Amino acid sequence: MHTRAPATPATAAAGVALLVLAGCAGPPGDDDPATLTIGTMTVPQSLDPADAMGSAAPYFQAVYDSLVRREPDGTYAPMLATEWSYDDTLTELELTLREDVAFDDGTPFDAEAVKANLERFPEAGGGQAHTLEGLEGVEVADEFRAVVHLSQPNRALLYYLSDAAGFMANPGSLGDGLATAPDGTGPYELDPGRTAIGTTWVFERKDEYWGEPLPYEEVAISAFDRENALVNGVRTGQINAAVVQEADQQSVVRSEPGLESVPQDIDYQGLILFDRDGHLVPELADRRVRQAVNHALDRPTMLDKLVDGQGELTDQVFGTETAAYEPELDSRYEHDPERARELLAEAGHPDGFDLTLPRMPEIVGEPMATSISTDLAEVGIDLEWDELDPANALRAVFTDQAYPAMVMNNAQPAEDWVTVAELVLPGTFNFLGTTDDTVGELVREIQNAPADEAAEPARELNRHLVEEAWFVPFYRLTYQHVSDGNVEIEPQSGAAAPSLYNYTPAG
Amino acid sequence: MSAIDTASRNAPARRGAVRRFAASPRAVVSALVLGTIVVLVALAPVIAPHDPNTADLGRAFDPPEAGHPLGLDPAGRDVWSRLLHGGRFTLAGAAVAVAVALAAGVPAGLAAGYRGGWFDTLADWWFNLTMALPAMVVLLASRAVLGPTVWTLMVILGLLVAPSFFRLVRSTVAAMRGELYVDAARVFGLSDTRIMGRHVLVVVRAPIIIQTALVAGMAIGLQAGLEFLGIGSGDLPTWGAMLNEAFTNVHRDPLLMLWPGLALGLTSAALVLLASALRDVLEDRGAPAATGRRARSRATGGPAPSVSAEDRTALLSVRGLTIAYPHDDGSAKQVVNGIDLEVRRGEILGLVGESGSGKTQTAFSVLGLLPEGGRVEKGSVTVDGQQIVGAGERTLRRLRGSTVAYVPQEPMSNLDPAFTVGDHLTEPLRHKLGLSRARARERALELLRQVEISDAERVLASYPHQISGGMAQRVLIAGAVSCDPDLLVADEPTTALDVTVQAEILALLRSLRTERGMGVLLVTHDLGVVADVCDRVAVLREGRIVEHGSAERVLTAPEAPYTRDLLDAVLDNTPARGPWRPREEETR
Amino acid sequence: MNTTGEQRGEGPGPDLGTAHRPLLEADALHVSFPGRGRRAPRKEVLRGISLSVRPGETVGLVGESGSGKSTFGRAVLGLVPVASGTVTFDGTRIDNVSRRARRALGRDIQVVFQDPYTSLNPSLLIGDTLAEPLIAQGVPKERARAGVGALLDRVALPRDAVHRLPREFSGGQRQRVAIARALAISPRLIVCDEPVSALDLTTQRTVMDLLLEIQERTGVAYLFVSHDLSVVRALSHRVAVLERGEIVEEGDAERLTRDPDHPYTRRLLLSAPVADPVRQQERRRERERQFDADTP
Amino acid sequence: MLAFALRRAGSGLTLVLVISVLAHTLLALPDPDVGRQLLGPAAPQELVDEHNAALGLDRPLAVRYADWLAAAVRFDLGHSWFTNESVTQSLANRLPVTLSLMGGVTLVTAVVSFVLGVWAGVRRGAVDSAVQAVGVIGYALPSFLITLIMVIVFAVQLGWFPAVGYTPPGVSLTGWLSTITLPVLALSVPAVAGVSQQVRSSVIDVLGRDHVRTLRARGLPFPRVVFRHVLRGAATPALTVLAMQFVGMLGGAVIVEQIFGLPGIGAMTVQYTTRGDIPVIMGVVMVSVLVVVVVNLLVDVLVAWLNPKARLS
Repeated sequence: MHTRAPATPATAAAGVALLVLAGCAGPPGDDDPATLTIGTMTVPQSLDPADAMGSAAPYFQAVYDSLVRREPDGTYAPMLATEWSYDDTLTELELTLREDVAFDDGTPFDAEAVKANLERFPEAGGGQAHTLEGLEGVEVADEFRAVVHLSQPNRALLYYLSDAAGFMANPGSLGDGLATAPDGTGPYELDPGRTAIGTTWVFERKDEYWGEPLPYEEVAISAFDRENALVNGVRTGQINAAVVQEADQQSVVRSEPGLESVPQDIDYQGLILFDRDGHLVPELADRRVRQAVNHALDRPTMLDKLVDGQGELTDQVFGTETAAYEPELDSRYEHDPERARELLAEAGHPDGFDLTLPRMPEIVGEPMATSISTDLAEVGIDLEWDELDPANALRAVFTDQAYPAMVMNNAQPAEDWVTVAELVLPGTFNFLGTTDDTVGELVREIQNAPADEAAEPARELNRHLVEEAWFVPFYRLTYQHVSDGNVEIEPQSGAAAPSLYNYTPAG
Repeated sequence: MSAIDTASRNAPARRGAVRRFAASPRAVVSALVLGTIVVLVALAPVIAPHDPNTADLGRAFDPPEAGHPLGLDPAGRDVWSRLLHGGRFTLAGAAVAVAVALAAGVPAGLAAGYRGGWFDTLADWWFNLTMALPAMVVLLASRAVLGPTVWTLMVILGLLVAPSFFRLVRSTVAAMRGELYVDAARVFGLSDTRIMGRHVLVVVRAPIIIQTALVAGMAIGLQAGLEFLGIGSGDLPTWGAMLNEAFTNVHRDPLLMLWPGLALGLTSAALVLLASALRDVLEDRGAPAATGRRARSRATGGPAPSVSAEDRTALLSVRGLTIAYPHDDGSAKQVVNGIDLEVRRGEILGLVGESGSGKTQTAFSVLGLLPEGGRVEKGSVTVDGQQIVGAGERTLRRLRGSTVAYVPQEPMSNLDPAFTVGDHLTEPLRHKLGLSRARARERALELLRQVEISDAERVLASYPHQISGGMAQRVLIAGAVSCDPDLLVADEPTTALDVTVQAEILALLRSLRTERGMGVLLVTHDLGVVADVCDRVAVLREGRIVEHGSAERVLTAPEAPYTRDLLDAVLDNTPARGPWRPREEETR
Repeated sequence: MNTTGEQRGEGPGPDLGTAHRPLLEADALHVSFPGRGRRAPRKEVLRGISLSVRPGETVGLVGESGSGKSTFGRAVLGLVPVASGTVTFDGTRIDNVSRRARRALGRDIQVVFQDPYTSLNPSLLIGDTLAEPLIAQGVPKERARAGVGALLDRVALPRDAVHRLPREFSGGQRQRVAIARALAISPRLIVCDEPVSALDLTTQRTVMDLLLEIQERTGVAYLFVSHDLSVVRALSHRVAVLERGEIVEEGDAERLTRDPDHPYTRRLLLSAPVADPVRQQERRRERERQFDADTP
Repeated sequence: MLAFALRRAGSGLTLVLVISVLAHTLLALPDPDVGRQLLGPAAPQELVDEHNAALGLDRPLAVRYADWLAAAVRFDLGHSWFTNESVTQSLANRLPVTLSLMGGVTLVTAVVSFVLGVWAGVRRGAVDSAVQAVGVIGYALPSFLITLIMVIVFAVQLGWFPAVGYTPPGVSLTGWLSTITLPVLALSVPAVAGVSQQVRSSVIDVLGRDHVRTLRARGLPFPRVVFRHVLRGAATPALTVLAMQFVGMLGGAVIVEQIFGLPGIGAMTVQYTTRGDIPVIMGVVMVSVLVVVVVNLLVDVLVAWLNPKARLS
């Protein structure tokens, strides 16, 4: 017949809704005490150790073990390696390995595995490959003893072996699908059925683990695009733990009664002056000009207003846990526009100069940009910001080297040499290769000194860098490790993301 | 001639668009708000107390105070000044989006709608493509190519919303391409471009203005959304950027969100209100003075007139009926003015008049179905002894179909195009008479045969657009008599039909009257029709009955001068024009 | 002498011959429309119509809906494409000519449509509507505007109508505007497509009188398309009856309506009721007698 | 009818193809330095170049597109340059989330808009004004503000719904409902504002048509006439607007999915596009275009079904 029921689009829409039945796994139960759900804004490029980054450590720590374990306070403890020792030249590190560890397929973890992993790491082209620069090879001394040969001393080698470079994957799987099917000796294994790469990773406890099992049967890591959503998730108990960086979200977290939060000073924020030799901006070659910039900024107000006072003022790039740290250097450059103008005048630029800096809105918000340009204008420096897309910013700054300086957030690991390697040695953040005799000498001294004698030259270097005003640090930022009250979090020295081992059930 | 009736009813509302605009509170308020915002923003450099970019970080988040009426923002800038200056970029951005959308959509829509053909196909395809593009990806990618400024984003946005203008203009123009005045313009020798400029643009102007207001509002909202996603204006202080900045500090200073939020909300609300007010003003769709609800309650609320014994004997009895359409200003236009009518069983009464005489209104009032805004002011209408005026919907529903039925003028528009003839016929049968599906179908076939449709089975399965006008009128008559009514109200039932079909329909009415003893109220302007079928006739002029009597008497010996005028105008006896002769001698 | 010819001052001088030559001549005209649906065959609307209109003559074209009578008018106006056959105006082929040539024809051929509500642009002032044909033919704007007043006089509308919109006028008044518009540039032929069908009886009469009067005065020829034989009869010198795209009968109005040859003409004639109950009853009987056999 | 649907599907396919070319070109234009972004500032330039070469970025655009297309027709959309996820897999994971959202919004919008629109169109008067006011407010408030307010009130303060996350219906139907309720409501507000106005004006338009009066004159109850006939007549323009809202929703989903931490298609748009993760974005573009094409097709078929006359063309 031709009679039809009255049609509304509602019926059609219902059809569409019902189509949606298949689906991926979401984050597992939130209030289940056996499950730890970590919220994060960091997504790993892959789960292949070659692509590992410190900020994504928990993802890797779930499925891989590192050779050396870095304790929350930054000291090193045995993990897959039970003992280690340097030779006198500091170019040979002998590692003694555990003998009771095997990969899932039965392959034993041994010196061959260490050799395979370590020798692959610098070659595999990951973002941290440079940390094993100077690796000449790994010698298999016997089944469970490996000797790492370096071309020159690397004072941070142990740090790196507790970090990205230290994750040991099954040598049989290297280069073969580790990205999405990790194969390590870690306490958990990835549950591919409930994992949706890019949003949720679910790790299940392994039945057999060589070490002390971690307290959670299941660990889920959920990635977020916005800290606001992340914090809301913690507030409603769907996320057990997270790191909160934005000032406003921190104040939410602090004021919310049910939440536990642990503050930690981690990154420092500041200008890195790349062009200390004056290639782009000749004025910057003069130390007095760089000092003037340091004096020009009103750091206390910036700290108070831009990050709601959540941080500590500093004028040095070394972290508080490093040997190089000198408390009095934190107040070397007072806010003193008068002095800044004098210094500029002494340097022959009484009328100031022009400066163009890159601005990535995620790091330099409008208020910061305005306040810095206002402060610099005060002393005659005319600052312009170029707004850069994140996709192109790194190329513009590091490949094209188009800017004399840049505002960055940098981690402050407890290991002095990490800071030296990244900020002082020619390369990464010193791509224009600035140096001077003092720096060269001190670096050599630190590199070759026995462990207990490296502190003094490091402090010396720190003082020299502050005096030469290589950098314009603003403050160390305080982050809040927040939990919904069911988890206790122990911050990890020098890293924003606590190690996976640092989470325990509360109470 | 209901079209003309409607037109003349609307005729008193002869007011210019400007005056209608001024009379609409919605329009005035929204225009005022918008105007104030635009003026404030345009004067920003003059009235803003501070430079929008001068920052004093130390005073960031300071509350309102003298000199800083809305306080200071997270960078220590004056919020009020930023709001004023920011409005410039926000509104200018929206203007850019609208301008681009207009420039891209309107000419293409004009050309596609007017010329059709390959250009239409191509343009339509292209704009469909634009609409299918994921806007966010396009915006992001273009931003990466062209740089992070609000202008780029708004240009791209304009291109993305251009299809809405294109479609609007194209469909409006395509619809008017068939209009006679466009044909006329072509006959006069107007070129296509001039036709577009003169006729087409004038017609699409109103919808474009409305759409412009909506798109402007949307662009402003979208700007804010993009800022929220971190893809914004660069360093320009747009309202969206301010809102987003306030959002990132909402816990520290919630009040900061209020001002840009208010500015955005007010502007968007004013734009959408203006659009809807403009629609009413420009498209002349203003609600009638009395809205339906009030009109209905008035029509049903009054005390029902009593029914006299005399009224009970007649099938239809109209006494002193006055129908009026109230105006905005409280006065009312009376379209029917105290008329009396009577139809007995088996009798056909012709109600004759010219357009605007009120004959169709009378017919509607018999059905209790006056158009919106109209109401019975005085008098009574009884059908089979039941009072129609003031009767409740339930009573009317019972009477309609089974006691009084209706045959409309224009057969096509009176059938629901979405339903088959069968649906139209069986629905009342099943609903009113409670017949089963099969019985109703049988009865429907029977009815179609009764109205002399030979291939009833096929017609039953047809949709209205698949049958001819004459056929449709037969279907409507079949539907009207399906529940065996006593009175048939036929409103110009043959006017839209060819004369040969008209003769058949009239014959059908006549036989229904004879066979079923039905009474018919036949509304018509055609005296020939009256002569053909009516027993009695009432002549209506400007809402009053000027003459009433047997058809034969009124048509052969009219008493009222107006009836005589009407009869004089009939061409039946006008001599045919003589043969043509060349007219060389008639030099002027 | 041909008044319109003299107005233009064209040609070598008055020539008795030109007056007898048909002004408009259609020969074996075919028009077809694409069928509904993709592969549907084209629908033939006109199947070989031959018809002529002489200067100053009114030719009525009668038929029912779907007979093709309006299509013929539109084909003459160039609003629908001609499939085959020719249309000649004043000796020149005008079927399927270029847009430019067609525009020039606006000077000679004009139109009045049926529906006075849709044939005037509702958004244009009457004055602009009336000036349009003048402007289209290249008359300067000021001159065009000045001529509008006289046009309104000719159709007996008040001069202040210039500044008003169509919706402020009744149907009959609008049709006067449409006629005035058609007259604006003194055409030689006006195609009238049911110009009085939508009007009230009394209005219809006055508009018809106006059309007659104008013809008397200017010698314009009408192609008068209508479904109403009584209207056609009163206005036309000659009448052609159209059925399904073909002319079934043609002849002088008087003869054709008094003594039609073709049964279709007869049926049309008898189907139209007359306003006299007695006579109408007779006609009805007559119709029933003649046509009951072939009633569907 | 089938031929009609097939023809529309064919033109939809062409559309998809052309858009894929456009999108591929547009995305490649900014030429984001993927290697540098991936490896960070510390990586030496050779490594970056090597990495870019490994991704095929050193080859001509046309070749890259051809490769992409050749794989795409086998439903292999490649792997993300930044997270290594299989694009096909990732879309398969995320599409249900976004479709849940959009399906829900469509349902809510259709139901609420039709109820409000019919109510306003039939009753007019105060009801009409109220419904129009709702439309203005829904339209005027930036949608992300509505969303943020909803999260704070209904999730954080009242705790009625989870603030973030998504539970697939396969895992828990109630969980699914509770995770999508707020996002659906948030997205529905502007959609209802638009569609209800259209329903209202179409209802008023259809109510004024002759056949409605004739149906009432047959003695059919007014509600029956409204629901059987008026609604059907008013549905066509309303459906068109609803379809347009649906397309616009893909944009709205970007914001809402971010705020609710929903792992849908929208949430990935901004980040992956700004990074220049062409394989993923191509996948997103293709999926959203396909969704649009399918929705338009559905609407065309629905309109044809509602309106027998439209079946002819």
